[in-house]
Amino acid sequence: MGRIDARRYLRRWESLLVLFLLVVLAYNITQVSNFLTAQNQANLFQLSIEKAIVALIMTFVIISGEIDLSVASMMALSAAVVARLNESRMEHVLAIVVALAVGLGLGALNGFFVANVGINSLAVTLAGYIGYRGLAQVFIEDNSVGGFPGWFTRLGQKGIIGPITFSIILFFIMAAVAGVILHYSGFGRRVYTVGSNARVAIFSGVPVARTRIIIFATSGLVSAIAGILYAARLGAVRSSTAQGFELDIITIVLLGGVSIFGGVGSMVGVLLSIFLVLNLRNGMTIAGITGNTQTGVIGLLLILSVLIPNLVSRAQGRFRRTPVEPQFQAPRPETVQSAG
Amino acid sequence: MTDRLLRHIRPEQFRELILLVVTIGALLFFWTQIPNYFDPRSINRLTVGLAIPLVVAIGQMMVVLTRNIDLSVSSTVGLTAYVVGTFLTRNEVSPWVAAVMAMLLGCALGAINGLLVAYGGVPAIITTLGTLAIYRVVLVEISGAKTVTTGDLPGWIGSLPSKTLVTVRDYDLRLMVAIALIVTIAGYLVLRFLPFGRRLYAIGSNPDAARMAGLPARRDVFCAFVICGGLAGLAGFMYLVRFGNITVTAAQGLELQVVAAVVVGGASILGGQGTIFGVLLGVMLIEILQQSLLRWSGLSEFVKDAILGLLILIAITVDAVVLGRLREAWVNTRRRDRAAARLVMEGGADGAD
Amino acid sequence: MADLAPDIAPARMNGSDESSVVPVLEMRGISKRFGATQALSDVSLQLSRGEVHALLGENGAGKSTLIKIMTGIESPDTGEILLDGQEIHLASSQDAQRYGIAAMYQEPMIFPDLSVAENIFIGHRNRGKFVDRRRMESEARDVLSRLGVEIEVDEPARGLTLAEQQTVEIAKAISLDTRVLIMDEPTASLSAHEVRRLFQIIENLRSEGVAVLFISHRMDEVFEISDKVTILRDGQWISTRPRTELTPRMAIRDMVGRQVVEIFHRERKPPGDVRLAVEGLSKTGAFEDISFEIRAGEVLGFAGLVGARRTDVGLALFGIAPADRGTVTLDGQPANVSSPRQALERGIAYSTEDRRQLGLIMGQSISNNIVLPSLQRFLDKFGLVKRDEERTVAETYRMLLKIRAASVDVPTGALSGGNQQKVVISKWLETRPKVLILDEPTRGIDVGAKVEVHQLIDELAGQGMAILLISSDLPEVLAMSDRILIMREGHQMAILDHTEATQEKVLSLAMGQASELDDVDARAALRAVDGLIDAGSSAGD
Amino acid sequence: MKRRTFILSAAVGPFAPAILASVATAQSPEAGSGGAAAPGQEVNMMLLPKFLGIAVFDQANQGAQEAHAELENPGKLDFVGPTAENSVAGQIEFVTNAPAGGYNVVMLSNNSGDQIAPAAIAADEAGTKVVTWDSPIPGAEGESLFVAQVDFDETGTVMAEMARSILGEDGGKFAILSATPDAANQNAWIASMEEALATDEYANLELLEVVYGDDQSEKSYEQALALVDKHPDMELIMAPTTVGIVAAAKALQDEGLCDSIKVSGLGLPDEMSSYLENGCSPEFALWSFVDLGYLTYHASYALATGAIEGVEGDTFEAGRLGTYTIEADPTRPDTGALRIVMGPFSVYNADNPGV
Repeated sequence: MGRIDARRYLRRWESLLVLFLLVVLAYNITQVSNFLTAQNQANLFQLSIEKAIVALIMTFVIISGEIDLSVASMMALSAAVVARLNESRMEHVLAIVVALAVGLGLGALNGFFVANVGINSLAVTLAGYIGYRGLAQVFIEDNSVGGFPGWFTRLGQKGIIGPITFSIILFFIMAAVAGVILHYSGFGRRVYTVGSNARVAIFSGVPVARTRIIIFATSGLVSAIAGILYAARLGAVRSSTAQGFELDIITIVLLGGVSIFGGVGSMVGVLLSIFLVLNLRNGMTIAGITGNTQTGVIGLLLILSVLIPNLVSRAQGRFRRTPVEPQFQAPRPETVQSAG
Repeated sequence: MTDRLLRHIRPEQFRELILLVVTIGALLFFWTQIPNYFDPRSINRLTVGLAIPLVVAIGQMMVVLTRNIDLSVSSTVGLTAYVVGTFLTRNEVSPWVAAVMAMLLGCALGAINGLLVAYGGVPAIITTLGTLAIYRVVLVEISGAKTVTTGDLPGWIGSLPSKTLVTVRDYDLRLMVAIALIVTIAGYLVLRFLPFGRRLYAIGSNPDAARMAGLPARRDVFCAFVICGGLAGLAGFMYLVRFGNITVTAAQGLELQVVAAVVVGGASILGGQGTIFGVLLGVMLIEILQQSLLRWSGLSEFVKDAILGLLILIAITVDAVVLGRLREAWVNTRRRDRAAARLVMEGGADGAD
Repeated sequence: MADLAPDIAPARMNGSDESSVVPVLEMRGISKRFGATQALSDVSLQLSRGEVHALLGENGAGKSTLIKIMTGIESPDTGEILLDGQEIHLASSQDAQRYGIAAMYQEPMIFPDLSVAENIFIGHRNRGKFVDRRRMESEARDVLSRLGVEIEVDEPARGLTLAEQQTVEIAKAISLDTRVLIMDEPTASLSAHEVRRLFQIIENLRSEGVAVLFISHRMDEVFEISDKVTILRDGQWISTRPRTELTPRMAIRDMVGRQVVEIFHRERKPPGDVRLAVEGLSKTGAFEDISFEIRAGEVLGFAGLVGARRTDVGLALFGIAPADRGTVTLDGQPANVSSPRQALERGIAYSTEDRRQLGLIMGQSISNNIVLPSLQRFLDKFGLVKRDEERTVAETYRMLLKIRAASVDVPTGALSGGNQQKVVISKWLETRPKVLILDEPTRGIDVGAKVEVHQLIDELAGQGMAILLISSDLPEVLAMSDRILIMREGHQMAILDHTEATQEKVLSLAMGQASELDDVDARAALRAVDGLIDAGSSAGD
Repeated sequence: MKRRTFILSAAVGPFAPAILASVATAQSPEAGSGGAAAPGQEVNMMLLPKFLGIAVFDQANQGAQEAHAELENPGKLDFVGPTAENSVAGQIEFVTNAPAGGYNVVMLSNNSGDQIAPAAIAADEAGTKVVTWDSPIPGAEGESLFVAQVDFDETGTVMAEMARSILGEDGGKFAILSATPDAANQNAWIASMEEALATDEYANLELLEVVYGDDQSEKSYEQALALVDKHPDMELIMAPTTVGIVAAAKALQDEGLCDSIKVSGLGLPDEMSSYLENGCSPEFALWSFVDLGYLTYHASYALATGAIEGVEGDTFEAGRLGTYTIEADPTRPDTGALRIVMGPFSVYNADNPGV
C-alpha cells in the first residue's frame, strides 16, 4: 500500500514532531535549572552522539526498504578491533584504519547477501547482529580493554570548541552531508526509488544491487566510526559495548517519520526526532527518571505517532486500512523465499 | 534425477531434512569432542535448556506466519516471571494456578500488541519494538528495581525444575521439557488441523487474498499475538521456576534469539511458510551450539556467537539459493507432469513439447 | 444518452410471473462519492439466474466501485441491494460471501503456500471444528471435476499456472454455493487456449444457474460469451441491452459518449537506414531463432496470441532476461546487452505494459518518474540533481503529451491510467532512444487516450525513431505497423508488410496448438525482474 | 587464559590465617578531630548502584534513606541506576548529567572501570563530588573518597579460608564465578585471592578457571552448569557476587549435584538460607549493605557540607556506626586514592545462619 502523497504525509508528521519538541523544550527550560547551560547542551548530544550518528545512515537503509540490525554489533566489533590492535602495539591511526576497513567490508558483505544473493535484510543482519558481536568476543573475549593513547581518549572526551567535542562536530557535518545526499543528489533519488519499487528501478536502469551494497557498506563504515568514537569516549572496550543500541537507533529513525516499508522519509524528520529524543532523555535523566523508563516513554511515543494519525483518519473515514499490514516490503517474490 | 527426487519430496521437506542432518551432525561432532557428551546428565541439561526458548519460539512462529513479528516476547517473559514471582512471595497457591496466572497475564500483554497491530493498523515491528521497551518499564516501575529471590518463593518452586516425569536409564523427562513438548505438539495440531491454523498460513501467504476471501484476518492476527503472549507468559512461569531469582533484566535479549531460531528453522520472515518441526529443529540446533561451546575445551566459548551468526547466514543462504532453485524445479516438474498427463488424456494431439 | 437505452429490465416487463424472473441480485439506484469525486450516481443493474452479463465502461466509469459495493468492500451512500427481491446489507466481504456473491480478479487471489484443496475451502465456515484433509481433498476433486479440470489437490498452489489458479478460484466460488460470480478481466492474461477453457467453464456455470457478471476490455470476448451488456460511463448507467441487439460500434459509442474514430490511421513514409538488426536470437524455454530488422522511422508490429513469447523477445533486447544465442546490432554496432543499463546506454528503451508494478513509482512525482532512467544527465559535477532542468523537461512532456495533471509535482499514483501511460512513455523518450519497444502501450487505457498514444507513436516514427510495437490488439497492430512480425509459441512465423497483412492472415499464422506449460507473457516481465531481484545478478547494474 | 584485568593489589598485607569475622573491625574511634556534620543542611544526593535490580543495592538504599532521614536533609536523595546491559554507558550518563541535575554528591558503586573517570572528573570540576562505595574507580581519578565495605586484600584471604574450610585440609579444585569483567571490586578480590593461593598456606587449593555471569541470574546459572560439565573434578564454585552465588546454588540444587559440589562466596543470608540448610552452600560471607549505604551517606554528607575536607586523617561521626577515619587506600597505591573501611565481614554457616 503505497502512500499516495508521501510529501504531505511527511509534512504533517514533521509538524507533529516539532510540536512534541516544543513541549519537551518548554518543560526542560522551565523545570530543569541548568538546562540551557552550554555544558548541559553539549552533554545532551555527547551522551547519545554515537546513536545519533548511526541514525543518519539507518535513515538511508530504511528508506531503501531494508533494515540493518547489525549496526550496534558492528560498533562493538570496530571498537574491539581498535582495542585489540592497540594492545598489540600497532600504530593507533593504523588500527583505526583497519577497524574502519573491517566495518566497510562487513557492511558490504551484508549488502552482498541482500542485493546479490537476494536474502531478506532482516535475516541477513540478524546473523550479523549475532555474528559481529561474536567476532568482537573472539578478539577481546570478556575483557575490558583500554589503554588508548592520550590523544585518542581526549578526542572522545574533551571539548574542541568550548564543551563541544569532536564527535558532536562530526555529527553535524555528517548530518548536513547526509541531508544533501538524500534529498539533492542522484544517489539519494535512487535510494528512494529502490525503496519505493525495486522492480521499477531495475526496469529504469537504476543500479539497484550496487545502490544496496553502497548503502549497507556505508552503514558498516558509519557504525565503525561510531564504535571508534564510543571507544574514545569511554576509554575502554568490552564485547558488550553498545549492546541494544540498534533498537534505539531504529526507533529514532521510525519516530522521524521514515516508513518501515521503504520509500518514505526525510532527513529533517530524523533530525527532529534525534533532537526530540535527546532532549527527552536529558530532561528525564536530570529529573531522575531512569534509562529504562526513558526507553519506554520513547517506545510509547513511537506507537502513538503511528496510531494517532491512523485513528484520526479512520474517524474521518477517508480510507480503509488493510487488516494485515505487510511486515516488510511486500510484494513477495514467488520464486525464492527469503528466510530460513 | 532431480526430477525423480522432486516427485517424492517437496522443497520444504528437503530443508527440514537438511536441518535434521545438520543437527545430528552437530551432536555427533560434539560427541567426539566433549567427553561424556551423551551422558544422561548432559542430555538432561540440554533438554531442559531447550524448554523455555522452544515455548516462546512456538508462539513467535504463529505471529511470523501471519507476516508479522513480536519483538516484545522477552519483556513479556520477564514481566510475567516477576509479577507471578512477587505474587507467590505473598500468597501460597498451587503451581497450576500460578502457571495459569502467568499465561493470562501473557495473553493480556499479547492482546495489547494484537489490538495495536490488527485493529490499530500500527506495523508489528513498530508496535512490538515499542512494547518491548514499555513492558520492561512496567517491570522496572512495579518492581521498584527489587529482586524476586528463591528464598521468598514457595517451596514447590525449588523442587519443580528437577521434577521428573519419566526416567529411562537416567535419561530424564523433566516436567519443564514435558510442558515444552506438549506446547509443541499442541502447536502442531493447531497449525495442521484447526481452520484457525490454516488461516494463519493463508494470511501470511497472501494478505490481500485473505481479505478478499473474507477471512477474519484481523481477528486471527489478534489471536496469534494473544497466543504468542500467552506462551511467553507460560515461558515466564517456567523462567521463574528455573532461575528463581528474577531481576529487572530477566530474559533480556531472548527476543532475537527466538527470532533467530524461527528463521533457522525455516519459517519465512515474510509469512506463510514454516513448520513446527522446523522451529523445533531451529531451537535445538542453536541450543546445542550454545551449550556445547560452553563446555568444549577445543575452542574458546567466545567464538560461539561468531559461529552462531555464521550458521544463521549459511542457513538462510542455503535456503535462498538452493531451495529457491529446488522450488522452481519442483514447480516445473509438476507442470510438465500435468501437461503430459493432459496430452495423454486428450488423445495426444501433436505433442508440442 | 438515456434515450438510447430501452428499458428492458425483465422484472418490470413481465411483472405477472414474479417467482421466475425476480433477478438473483439487483442493484437499485446506487450512488457513491469519494471525496470530491462522484464515483457512481444512481446506477442500477439486474443479474438473473444462468445469465452471463457483461459490464462495459472506460477506466473510471465506475465498474470497480460497483464491484466493490456488490462484494461488500465498500458500502453505497444511497441505493439498495436486493437478493431474490429482498433487501440486504453488505457490511463486509464475509457478508457478500454468505449471500453467495463472489468475485475473482485478473490477478488470482491465491494462497501459494496452501494446498489447492485448502485454497478452495479456506473461506468456508461451518466445516466443523477440525480440518478433515481427506474429506476436503475429495470434495475439492469433485468440484474441480465439475468444472472439467484435473489438478492435484494436495499440492501447494504455488505450482499452478495462472489459468489453473483462476480455475481454483472459480472452484472456490462454486464450492461456496455462489449464485453471483463477478469476473473482473479474467482473460487479460490468458492464452487463447486457456480462454477457450475458461469460456467452457463459464458455460458450465451458466447451465448450473449461476449469474456471471463478466468484465472485459476485449470486445470480441464480450460479444462471444455474454447474454446481456450493461454500459457505464462517468459513474452513470448508460444502457443495458441483450447482446443480440448491440453492435460493437454502438457499445463504443455508449462507452465514450461520442462517435470516435476507433483506430488511428497512420500515413506511412519511406523508412531510413537499418537501426536494429536481430539475427537468430534464441533463449531456451522462451523463444527460438528470431530474426528481423527495423529501420529508422519504421514501426514493426509484434503480433501473436498471448503466450507467443513476444514480451520475452522485448525483455531480451532490453537486457532484463538476456538471450542465450544470436546477435543484435544497433546502427552497425553490436548491441547484445545484459542489463537495462547497457540497453539504455546504447539507445534501446522498453516500455512495459505493467505500469503499476514495473512502470512507475506511484508515490513519486511525475517529474521524478520522467527523469528516472536518464538521471545521470540531470546531475551536476557534485552528483546533485539539477532540479530546474528536471522540472523544465518534465513540464515540456506534460505539455507535449497532454498529461492531465495540476503540475509535474503530482504523484503518478493520482493519475488516470491513460495519463500514467503517457508518463511512462515520456520517461522512455527522455532517454532519447534510437529504438523504442512499446509493450501493450494502450492496454487498460480509455479510448480517447488510446488515440492520443497512437498519434504519439506516429510522431515518434516520423522523427526517425525505430519502434517495436508489441500488442495483443490486432486492429491496433494492423493500423500502426509498417511491417508485422507474427510469433507463435516462441517461434517466428512470418514478417508481413502492412499492405499484405490482414486480420485473417495474421490470426491464422498466430494460432496453433497452444502450450500450457508456461506462464504467459503478462507475467514474464514480472518473473524476470523478480529473478533479478532475488538472484540479484549484476544485471541490475 | 590470559586476562587483562586491573591488577590492584600490588602489595598485600600480611595474612592472618583465620581472620574471618573477628579481624575486620574497622572502627578507630581514638583518632582525632572532625566530628559530626550539622544536620538539616541541604545536600542533593544521588545513589547510583552498578545497576538496578539487585537486592544488595536495595539494602544500601535502605541504609542511605535511613541516614537521610536522620540528618534531616531537606535536599533530595535519588536512587537511580541503569539496567544491567547498559550499565557502563548508563553510569557515565548519570554522572555526566549529575551537575545539571543539581546534585551535590553522586554516591557511585562503579561498574565501569576507569571508563567513568572522565565523567567523574568533569562532575568534580562542576562541583559535584563523587563518592564511591562497594566498587571504586580503579585509578581514583575524579573520586573524592571510597567507602570500602571491607579491606579488599582481606577478602581474598576470607574466600581462600572458606574454600579450605569447605574442601577440607586436603584441599581440592574450584572455580570462580564472578560478576562482570569490569567490576573493580570483584576483580580486586579475585586478584587478592589469587595472591593468597600462591602462599603455602593454601597450596593445595587449585583455581581452575574464572568465568563471568555478568550478575545476571540466567547467565550465572548456565555458567555454573557449564563449569560442572567442563571440570568433572571440581568440588567448589566460589562466587564473590550475591547474584552469582545464589544462581550457582540453585543450578546445583536443581541438578542434584550438591553432594559433590559446593557453592561459596559472598551471599545474602536471606537469599542463601535454603541452600545453607540443604548443604549446597555450607559457608559464605558478606557484610551489611544497609550499613554500607548508611556509612556512605554520612561520609558524603560530611564531605558536601564541609564538615570534612576529604583528606587523609579526617575523621567524622557516622551516626549509629560510630567514628571513621579517612586513610590512604593501600589496595590502590600511587593513585592518591582515599578510603574508609567499614567492615566487618560476617561469615555465615550452620552455626550462624544470619536469619
